[in-house]
Amino acid sequence: MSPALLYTGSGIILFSIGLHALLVHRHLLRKILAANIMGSGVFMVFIAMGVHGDSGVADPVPQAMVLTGIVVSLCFTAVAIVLAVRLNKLTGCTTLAVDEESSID
Amino acid sequence: MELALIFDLILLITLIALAWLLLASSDIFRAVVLFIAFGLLLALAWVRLGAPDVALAEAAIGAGITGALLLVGLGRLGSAEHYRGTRTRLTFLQRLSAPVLIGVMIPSISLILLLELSLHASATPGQQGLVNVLLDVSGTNHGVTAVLMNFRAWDTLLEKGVLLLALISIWSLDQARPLFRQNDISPQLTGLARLLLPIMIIVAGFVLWQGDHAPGGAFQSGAILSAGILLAILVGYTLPTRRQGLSLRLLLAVGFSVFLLVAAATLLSSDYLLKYPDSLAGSLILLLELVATASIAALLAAAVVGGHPPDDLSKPVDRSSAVNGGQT
Amino acid sequence: MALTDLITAFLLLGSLGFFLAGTLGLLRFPDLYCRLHALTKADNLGLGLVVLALMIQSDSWQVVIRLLLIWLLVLVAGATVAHLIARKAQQDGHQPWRR
Amino acid sequence: MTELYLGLALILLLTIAIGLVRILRGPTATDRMLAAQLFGTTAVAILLLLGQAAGNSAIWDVALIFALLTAVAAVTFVRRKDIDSTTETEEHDGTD
Repeated sequence: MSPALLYTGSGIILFSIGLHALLVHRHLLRKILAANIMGSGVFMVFIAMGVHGDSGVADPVPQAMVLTGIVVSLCFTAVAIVLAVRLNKLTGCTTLAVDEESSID
Repeated sequence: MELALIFDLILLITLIALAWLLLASSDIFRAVVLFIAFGLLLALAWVRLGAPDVALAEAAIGAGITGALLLVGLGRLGSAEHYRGTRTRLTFLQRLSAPVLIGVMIPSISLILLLELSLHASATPGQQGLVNVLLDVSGTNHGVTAVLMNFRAWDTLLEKGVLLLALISIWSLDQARPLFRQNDISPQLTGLARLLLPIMIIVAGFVLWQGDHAPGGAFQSGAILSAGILLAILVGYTLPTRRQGLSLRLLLAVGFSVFLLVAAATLLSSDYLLKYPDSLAGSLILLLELVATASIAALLAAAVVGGHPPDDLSKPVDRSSAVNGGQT
Repeated sequence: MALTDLITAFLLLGSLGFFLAGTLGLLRFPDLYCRLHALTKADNLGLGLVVLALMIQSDSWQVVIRLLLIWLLVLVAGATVAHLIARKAQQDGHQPWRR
Repeated sequence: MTELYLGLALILLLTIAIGLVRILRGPTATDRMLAAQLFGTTAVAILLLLGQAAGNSAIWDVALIFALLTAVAAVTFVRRKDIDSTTETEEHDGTD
């Protein structure tokens, strides 16, 4: 059970938890956090797959990819927050409107 | 089970527990604080995976900017309490998603991936060897910087475009309001900022320069600089109005435009896009890194401010709360 | 185990004590201000002993200065943030704990 | 010696895991931010130990950046009451 497999498995779990939370929660900020967790999960799988043998040094190409990925996911969070603030300013609520007929309550 | 493996196990269990607690917590502020702790442990995970460059970026962005960005966002969204009143009425699809995702998705994907990984673990040595071979011609002697700025410079070019695009969409949505009302800023805070800011600039320069032969580079130092800008904004600094016009926009766009110019030049001189002439590779990469650091720092800080500067700079926006007129 | 290794091990165990005290204080102390007190112990003494222990192991003075810089930064930032948090809590009317 | 470093890093990691209880239980928001502040310091210590165990000084740069930047989130928290969340902004009259 080399460390790389361990990190790949936990990366997948993180992604699934994030995706689940993205679907279940309605508050916009929670969805932003969930998307960030999903991104981190993907990055973990990406780098863990790049660790070959027990050299313990990750492959430089996935490292470069994830480096840019982290900066882009920060910008994603910033844009999403500005959108949420704008929605809150216009509609006064922090959740997206649920069209009534689809929700069975 | 030697110590390193135990360390990884505990680190990963804590990470996953943190992610679950963070997403299931009832109070959103607690979720944000848990997310800051999540960023800390994630940087440890990158260190354990032997990816110090990524750990540097995660630390600079996770500890420095994401926490502040989320707290500002939460502050601007108003109190989260009013949300707690309405219990979430889960739609059928949402209620279905829980078992499907946790029950089916995780085992199936992880099985496929883990099998795939163990089959190919030894077969493909990955690009480490390839990168090392080309390193001496790449103009730097650090693998990640060589990949980032030379071998896959196309991705970095597009990534700069994405950052600029993100800021353009932010600026199209909202006008910048002062992040914080200018009431009494305690002298200790200004003292701390006066001490930390120069050190941040020096460390950012050190990290940028180190990118040539060790982990570091434009992204990490740009993130540190933007955390410094955030600290300045926290202490009440606002960009003087005459700086908010063309010069701000030039600073934001300089990274992407210079990269485009270099790409065009390489396309004209050799018939390959972004194929640096071997002799010039080192200095070209240095130029691109300097320019990238400046524009990333400005872009990330402007993204956190979350709005375009006021349109006509002539009349200072007289806001009762904003004591000194100019805004970032 | 050379003498330096022995000293390093001893210092590291000492630092562990302060970190445990800091965490224990964070959990057990009844009030915000006491927890603040426990927290700053962890970073100035806990981290201080770790830095000292690693300084003994280091072979060049640049390493010593780099470790010292990290410790001083944490010290300054930690102390100031602790002060700011306590000042803000008091302004918000947070009453210290009384038996 | 590296087993000692890794063992200590392991115990420090456990203190972070235990410290999570304060974030979950912390009655006031300030308690939660305190715990995050302690995690920052403990993370710096863990990184120093890992750097020494692996003999890789780049890990110490990560510790240096943590030491510098954990203050930014904490200061944002301290000033959170001043965050300008006024929904009505002047630019409505006229520009859009």
